[in-house]
Amino acid sequence: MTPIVFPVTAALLFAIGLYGVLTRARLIQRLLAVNLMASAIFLFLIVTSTGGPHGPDPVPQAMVLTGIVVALSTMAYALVLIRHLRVLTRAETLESIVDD
Amino acid sequence: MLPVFDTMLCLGLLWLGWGIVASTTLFRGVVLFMVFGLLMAVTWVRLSAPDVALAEAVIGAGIAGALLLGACKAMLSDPGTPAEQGGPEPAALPRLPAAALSLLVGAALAWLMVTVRGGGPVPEAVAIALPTHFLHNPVSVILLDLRGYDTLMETVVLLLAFLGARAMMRHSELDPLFTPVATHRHYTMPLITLLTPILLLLALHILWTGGNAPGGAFQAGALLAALGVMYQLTGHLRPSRESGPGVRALLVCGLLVFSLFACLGLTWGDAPLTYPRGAGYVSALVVEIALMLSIGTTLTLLFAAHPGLKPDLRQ
Amino acid sequence: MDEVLIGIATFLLANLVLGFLRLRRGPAPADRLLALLLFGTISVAIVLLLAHAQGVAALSTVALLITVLAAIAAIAFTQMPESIRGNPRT
Amino acid sequence: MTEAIDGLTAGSLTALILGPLILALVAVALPRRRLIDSAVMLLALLLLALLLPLSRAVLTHGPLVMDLGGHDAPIAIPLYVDSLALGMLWLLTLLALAIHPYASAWLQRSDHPHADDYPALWLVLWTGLNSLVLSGDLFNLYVMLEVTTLGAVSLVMLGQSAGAVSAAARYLFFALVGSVLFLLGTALVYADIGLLYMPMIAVHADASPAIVVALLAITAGVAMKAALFPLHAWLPIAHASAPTPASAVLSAAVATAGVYLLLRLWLGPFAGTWTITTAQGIGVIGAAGILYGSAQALRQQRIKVIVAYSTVAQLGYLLLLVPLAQSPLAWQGAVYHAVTHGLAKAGIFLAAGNLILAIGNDRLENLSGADQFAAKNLLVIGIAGAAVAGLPPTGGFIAKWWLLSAALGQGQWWWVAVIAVGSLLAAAYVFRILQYAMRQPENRAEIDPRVRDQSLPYALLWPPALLAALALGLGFSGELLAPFLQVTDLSPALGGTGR
Amino acid sequence: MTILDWIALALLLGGAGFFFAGTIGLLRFPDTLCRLHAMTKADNVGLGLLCLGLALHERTLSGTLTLAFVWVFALAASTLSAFLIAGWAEARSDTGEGS
Repeated sequence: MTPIVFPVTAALLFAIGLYGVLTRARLIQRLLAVNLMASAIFLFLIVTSTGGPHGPDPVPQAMVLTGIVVALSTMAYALVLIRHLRVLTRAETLESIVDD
Repeated sequence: MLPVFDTMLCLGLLWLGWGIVASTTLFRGVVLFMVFGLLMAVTWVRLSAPDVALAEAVIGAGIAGALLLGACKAMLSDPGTPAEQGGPEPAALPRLPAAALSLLVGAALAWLMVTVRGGGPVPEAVAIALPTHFLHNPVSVILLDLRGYDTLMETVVLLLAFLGARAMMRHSELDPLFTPVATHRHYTMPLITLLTPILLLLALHILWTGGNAPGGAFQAGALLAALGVMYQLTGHLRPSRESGPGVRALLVCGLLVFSLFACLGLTWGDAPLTYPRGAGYVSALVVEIALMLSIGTTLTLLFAAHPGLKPDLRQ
Repeated sequence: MDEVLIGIATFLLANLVLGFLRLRRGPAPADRLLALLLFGTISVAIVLLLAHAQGVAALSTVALLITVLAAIAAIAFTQMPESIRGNPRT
Repeated sequence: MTEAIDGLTAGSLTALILGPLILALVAVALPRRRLIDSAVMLLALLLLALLLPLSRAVLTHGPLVMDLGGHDAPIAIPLYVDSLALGMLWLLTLLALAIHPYASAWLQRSDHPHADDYPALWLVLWTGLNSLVLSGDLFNLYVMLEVTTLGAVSLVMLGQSAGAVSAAARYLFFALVGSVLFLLGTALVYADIGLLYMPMIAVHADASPAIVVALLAITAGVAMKAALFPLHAWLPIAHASAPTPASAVLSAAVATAGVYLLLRLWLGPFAGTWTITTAQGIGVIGAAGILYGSAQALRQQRIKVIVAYSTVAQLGYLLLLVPLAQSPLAWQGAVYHAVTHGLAKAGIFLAAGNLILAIGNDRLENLSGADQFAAKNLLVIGIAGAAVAGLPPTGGFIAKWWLLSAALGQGQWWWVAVIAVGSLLAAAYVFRILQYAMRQPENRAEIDPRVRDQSLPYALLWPPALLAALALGLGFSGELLAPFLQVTDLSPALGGTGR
Repeated sequence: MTILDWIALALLLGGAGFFFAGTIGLLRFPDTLCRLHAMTKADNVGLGLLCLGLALHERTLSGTLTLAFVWVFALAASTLSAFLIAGWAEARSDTGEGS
């Protein structure tokens, strides 16, 4: 039903996000990379919800909506934590405060 | 024509994804992430997931972007540690092994995601349960009834994010994210007057039709929060260190109503979260209204990065 | 007619992807934001076209939301500090 | 819904989850500390009372499943209680009973600026832990993991210092990646077999590629959150820099819940995917964690860091259940270990917190003479430490004895060596603390006379004593409790382990 | 195809043309303010024509209203945004010349 290009994109986006998490030290960018990974999974879930013998399956859509709320909450929380850390240590990466 | 569209869409997503991860400056990464949100909304529309598209439109285009731009601003207004000034970003992990690992994971996942079997007991059971349900929007059936517990707990995550953030804000000298320029008020005022009724109406519309058409408490609440964010950006609401009883009541009312409703399930059913027979639609609506108010308040306060807000009505 | 709508949507998407070049080049932060705004409008157009092609009215609401919230990014952007330009870490 | 669920059971399960949540909402809306503190105590006592009939019901009917919302499997979200979950619930409720009053007194005494934030955060975390333990739905577990993560990170962050906040950030980023991996696993399972209902996944899951990768992703994700041995990097510093009551919650409840979740998933829905080699591999990881954590604990100079490394080590014992899962004795031992270790570890942290209040920091060399002015707290550390090390007559001894017997019974003698060495090392690091405390101080005048035991409020003294007494008392009730510890219908599914 | 269809098609194609012009302007014009000028003009007219074209096919009142609202808000938002960005860029002489 759904073209094969969407699940492949989901997998590649996940890989790109993983690369970002592993290589970016700057916390905000690492956060963006984590969100990219989450979006990739959301894309995969929605792709699996289309088609099927019983019509569109609403369960993955509901899961994605829940996931979006959770991802937004954790992102907002993480941004405050990053700013708090910045005020305390003036650092924006964990690597630069390892040695204190 | 559709395959061309799909391919272009996917290439765009991948290009943006790479740009977000590889961008050398914070601001560029954030702007790319906002564009990524827009393109994701288009993708959800293309894949016929209107509920998700609505949520992504409000979050991607509105709240997440403003949050990230704010954090970006906070980072820029501080010169950073001596080691970071001017110097390159310290490396987390060497690039080569990370790239090899990611490629491997990507290839394996691509193969898996294309070959998964699909179907199964849940889709079948849901397809049978949907037609007789008192709500007509399939996604709302899942979110409010079949998996209502998830929705309850996702709201707990949102509240907890605020409680944790509030603990940090209370005793840290975090400046308000945005200090509106006074001269701009002149220009933003008409926009606010225009947008306030429209956004309120839209939020109510999305909530009201949520039972039977795409939309629901979260989308409506996020829309209210977008309005709150706009009020803060234009200086009509200012962060405050104290939260009044009204704000606190709004914060908890959604979860309180939902959890009390969940307990009541024990009286008219065998398990918590059961809907009363015959009054399902009304109960769902009451829960949704309360959730919308709480979600809107919590997201607005999370953006403010302060425990409370106070109106500023100077012209 | 649906095929035509999707064709036009594809053309607009091509415009959007073309616009990525400006996003990449900048050079000023304002340029990137301009590109973002253009993408917002193009996305709205694409969503409207797809909504009509698929015949799902609710999808038009998505377009409405994107439009209504477009100003947030611009207002937030104009409060960025001076140092956003010429700072290697921007 | 099974016949075994009567009104009382349904009410108890609801109260376990919604009780702390509603109280948390009240705490947010009406921040009156006194009121909330007494309400928490009442709630903990009420839940303890409700756990008694619930344990009885589990003993008589076997594992209970309650489907929420009046729907049936597979679309409902189930709550699932067996002996493993029951052990965790008892542990969490007892911890709530002991730690909350301590925390409230501790925050007040140290004039902590976050005293107003703590109760609501702890109550939401408690909700999250109870739901995590009870949940029988894969996606719901993802949401609950986020609740516990945000709650736990916030508690670390309450430590305030730059070190605490950077430890919190490190923890958060580990956990964020962990959640994404867990979500990936969940999505793969749903896409492959269309199920999230865990008791049914156990029946439907085969060793298809998607399921195996899902298991790997979920394992990696939870292991990052639970700080299992090779992924433990964030734990010692986070647990050591959190405020003392929070350290106790993190080590005794949050970390244990993470490993509990892994066991629940491995031996439940994914039981069919195990082979002898992979099960032994998990055991080896556990053993490595035991040895590494204990060795690190022996080298540290700060009490809280020692205790935190000890947590890394003791969690390893729980993993030994995987290779030994066919023996009921191993189940008994694992549940007993989780409970005893949790109680004893919390007791040590709280008593250590009292020492820190007395001497101002937690460096070992400053402990000299503590036997003079903090004898009660040292006694608590001694008893609870003996329970952690597994010395008789404590509950830790019974737990390790059962694990040993299970290993011997299945001819897997190599785990016997690991358990024995781990216990010896644990005894060594506990006695190292006591040894420092019994040294004569070089300069007696340095010790502030105001900080003697007597000057500490009662609320700071009884919780660690209660926890240590419970850990000790469990040593005498092994036979009595044994029948409660074996109720699980997952062990038959473990035929796979023997292949 | 009725005559209405042809008119709608012409409007849609015209709209797409304006979008294209806007994109080219964004890519080719020499500095930020010129690009701003090209972009806002083009995409608002483009969106307007597109909405008009789609409205011709709309059967329901609410659908037509939605289209009208989309265009009106796009105009309002882009006017304000363009003004603010131009002010920001000018105040910092951040006109991104070249490239």
